[in-house]
Formats: sequence, structure tokens, C-alpha cells
Amino acid sequence: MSVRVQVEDFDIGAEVRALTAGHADIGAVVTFTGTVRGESGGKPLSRMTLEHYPGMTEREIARIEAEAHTRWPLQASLIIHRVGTLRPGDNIVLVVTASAHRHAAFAAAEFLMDYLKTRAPFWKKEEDAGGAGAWVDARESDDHATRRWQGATGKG
Amino acid sequence: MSVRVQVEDFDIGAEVRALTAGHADIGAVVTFTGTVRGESGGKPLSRMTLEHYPGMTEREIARIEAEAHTRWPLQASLIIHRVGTLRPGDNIVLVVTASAHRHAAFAAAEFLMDYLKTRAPFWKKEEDAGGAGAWVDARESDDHATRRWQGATGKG
Amino acid sequence: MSVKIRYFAWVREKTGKAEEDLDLPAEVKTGADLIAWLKDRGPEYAEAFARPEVIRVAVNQQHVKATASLAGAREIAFFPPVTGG
Amino acid sequence: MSVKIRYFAWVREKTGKAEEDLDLPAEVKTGADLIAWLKDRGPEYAEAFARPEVIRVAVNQQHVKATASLAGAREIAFFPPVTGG
Repeated sequence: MSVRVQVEDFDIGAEVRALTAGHADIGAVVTFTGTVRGESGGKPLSRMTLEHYPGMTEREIARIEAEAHTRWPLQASLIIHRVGTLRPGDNIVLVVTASAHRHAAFAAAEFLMDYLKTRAPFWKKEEDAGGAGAWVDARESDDHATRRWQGATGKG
Repeated sequence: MSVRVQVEDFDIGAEVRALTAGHADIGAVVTFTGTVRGESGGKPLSRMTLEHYPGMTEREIARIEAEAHTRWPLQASLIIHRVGTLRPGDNIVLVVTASAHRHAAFAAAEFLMDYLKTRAPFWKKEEDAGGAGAWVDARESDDHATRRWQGATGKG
Repeated sequence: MSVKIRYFAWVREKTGKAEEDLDLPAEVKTGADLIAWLKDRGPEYAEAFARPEVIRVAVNQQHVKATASLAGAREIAFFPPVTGG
Repeated sequence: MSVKIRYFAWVREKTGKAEEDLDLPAEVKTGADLIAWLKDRGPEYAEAFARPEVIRVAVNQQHVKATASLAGAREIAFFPPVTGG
């Protein structure tokens, strides 16, 4: 299990290789990469800034990651979340889950992303071409996505 | 949309970069990598050989990929399946799906994997340490996984 | 008319060949008919097709049921259930 | 007793500060009490906490309800709903 909050970009291939090296018991690796889209609410986006709560963010993500390991049989997992100023096309977040079987790896990655969207203390401020900035509102649909895991039966 | 059946290994990071380059409308990229496990049915595995049906395999995968694009709003997708002799830890298959939103990317990747397991003409022969080889039987659970997509409502 | 017959995985191993061109008699109208006809060609075919219920059929590189017509077939393939991914 | 109060995102921008150490009066027992008390400290606080129902509270770096007790709090944070990923 590993959690990193960092300004630097990441390389998916290198992260997966490092995470799975030496494991002969992994059959399935799922990665999710969130990237900055070039528009927001129909308007062009020039850049965004991600703020976090140092200390709490890492702890909150580690808690969620540990919960994923109790729900699904995972051999390894990794969560990287970038902070600072990002531009369209840039990577924001990487989630990697590795399991013997694909359904566990898929379910755990989706679970982690749903929770990252709704529980981990990150805030996005978007800037349009004119430099006007606006904080992103939380999405109702993300809260719904997270709630579907509450009461879920565990092993998937 | 892209389909490759090849002997060579692949690099997840490089494939994702090539697939998403120049797209400002992608917000979510999901990859699935299937790898060779070091044991099969409780016995150590020394290597496996993947056979395919040249022509039909590529066509069948392309058909499944096109169906994924009709079910979910995908900006891009890629499927690479290796053939030939592979050893524990080696990559077997890569599925990449890219969408504006994460649920579509997750659902499409899982759909593609379920179909690759049950419809694409590949056959695995496993060899144990003594060199004894056995063809892998189809798994009932994989057929179940595929059937759940039949009659699914489309946009996920 | 000559048709290309292809075998994969353990069907290929048991028949001892990857493909062959065969002239099919008129009474062979379906995949199941073809399997029954092939089984008479020799012990290696009889063994390869000993359990026809597990054999999958593709005609012109498309999955079909064993009961589907072979009319228009240029290439017919027999193989076990697939195990990719 | 002095407690560290931290503000994030637009709460930070509106209060004009990322954090401060404050001595809380005894009648401030919950996050909601603290919000009400902060609103009296000046117009920038009044604006930051104009809609207390959208403000999230963390005590000692754990999410809590606004009605939860602040007993034992060394660090209290106020922020909007999170928007990560």
C-alpha cells in the first residue's frame, strides 16, 4: 500500500512496474488516471490549481486504501494525487490496484476513485482564458457514487 | 480504436501517452493489464503458450471494441493481446479506455475484458516445471461475467 | 467444392494438423454434420471430436452454432472454448 | 486553551488567512458554535461563513459533523465540500 501527494507528474508504466515487481501472484492490474479536461461547464479552461490539507489528505487516503484491502483481495495498490497548478491534458490522479483476479482489481479501483472524489480533502480552482478563477462545486453524482459502496458486501 | 495481436511486450505508460496525445476532451483513462501468474490450480507454472486464430481474432476484438463505443461515450480505446510463449510475471493483455468521465471508462474496460475472456479466439496452454502441458479450460465464471452485459442498458 | 478446415488448440493437436482443404459431400449441411463426417476419417479425428458438445465452430471466421448451415462456407474452424485474456 | 484553526479553498480566501491560533471561550462546544463565534470576529469571517450549511469541519484531521463536540481538539479545519480526483 502506498500513498503519495506530489507536485510532480507520474509515469503509469513505471509505477505499475515498480508496484508489481517480484509479485508472481498478480494476474490483474487496473489503473485509473484522471486528467485535466480542456473545458469546464462548456467554457475553455486555461489551468487549474489543486489545494490539499497536508497531513489529513495523506491520512484520509491511506485509510480509504486500507479499507479497499479489507474489502477485496489485493496484492498491491498505489494512489498518487498531484497538487499545484495543472493544465489541460495534465495528469491529476493515479490509482493502481493489483489482484489475482480482474473483478477485485476493477472494483477496488472504482471504489478508491469514488472515495477520492468525495472524502479526500482536495479542492480544485479553475481558471478560464481570461484568468478568472472559480472553485469547483462538489458534484451530487459523486456523492451518489460513493454511497453505493456503503453496505456493499465486501469481496467482489 | 485500435487492436493489436503481437508477440512483443507493451509499455502501459507509452501506450496511454500515444492514445491520449492531443485529446483535451479526456478526463478519465482506465487500463487493465492481465499478467501470467506463477501458479495455476495450486501448481507452479513455468510457462504458457497462447495460440490465436489469425484474422478472426483481430476481427472479433475489433467488433467487441466497436460495440463498447456504441454503449459508452469513449474518446479512445486500445486493445493489445500477446501470443506465443509467456512466463510468470509477463504481460498478456492490455485494455485502455478513455472517456470524459470515469464511470464510462471503467465500465467499458470491464466489458471489453469480459468479452475478451469469452469470445476472442485465444487458447492458453500451461506448462508446469516438469514440462507437462495442459490446455486451460474455459471458466464458468467468465461466461457469467459476459452474460451480465447482455441486455445492459447502454450508457453506464 | 473445396473448403478450408482449420483446427486450433487441442483439436489441432489431436487431429495432428492445423488446416486442410476438403471436398465436403452434399449431405454435410451443418457443423455438426461435418464433425460426424470427420470422425469417420480416422482415429485421430475420432479422438479430437470425441466430445462434440465442447467443440466450438466458426464459419468464415465468425462464431456459429453447430446446427447452423454451412452454405457459403469458404473456411470452417473447430476449436475448444476460448481462454484468452 | 489555544487551538489551531485552519481554512482551505474559498474559506481561506474569504477569511484572508490559512490558519491562526485562537483561544476559544468555554461556550464554544461544537463546530457550529465555533462558526457562529467566528462570524462575529469581522466581515471577512461573516462572508466566509455566510452559508454554514456548506462548510465542512475536521477536528484533529478527521471529518466530523458540525454538531460534534470539540472536546480534545488541537486542530480544527473549515473547508468547502471536497472536489479531488
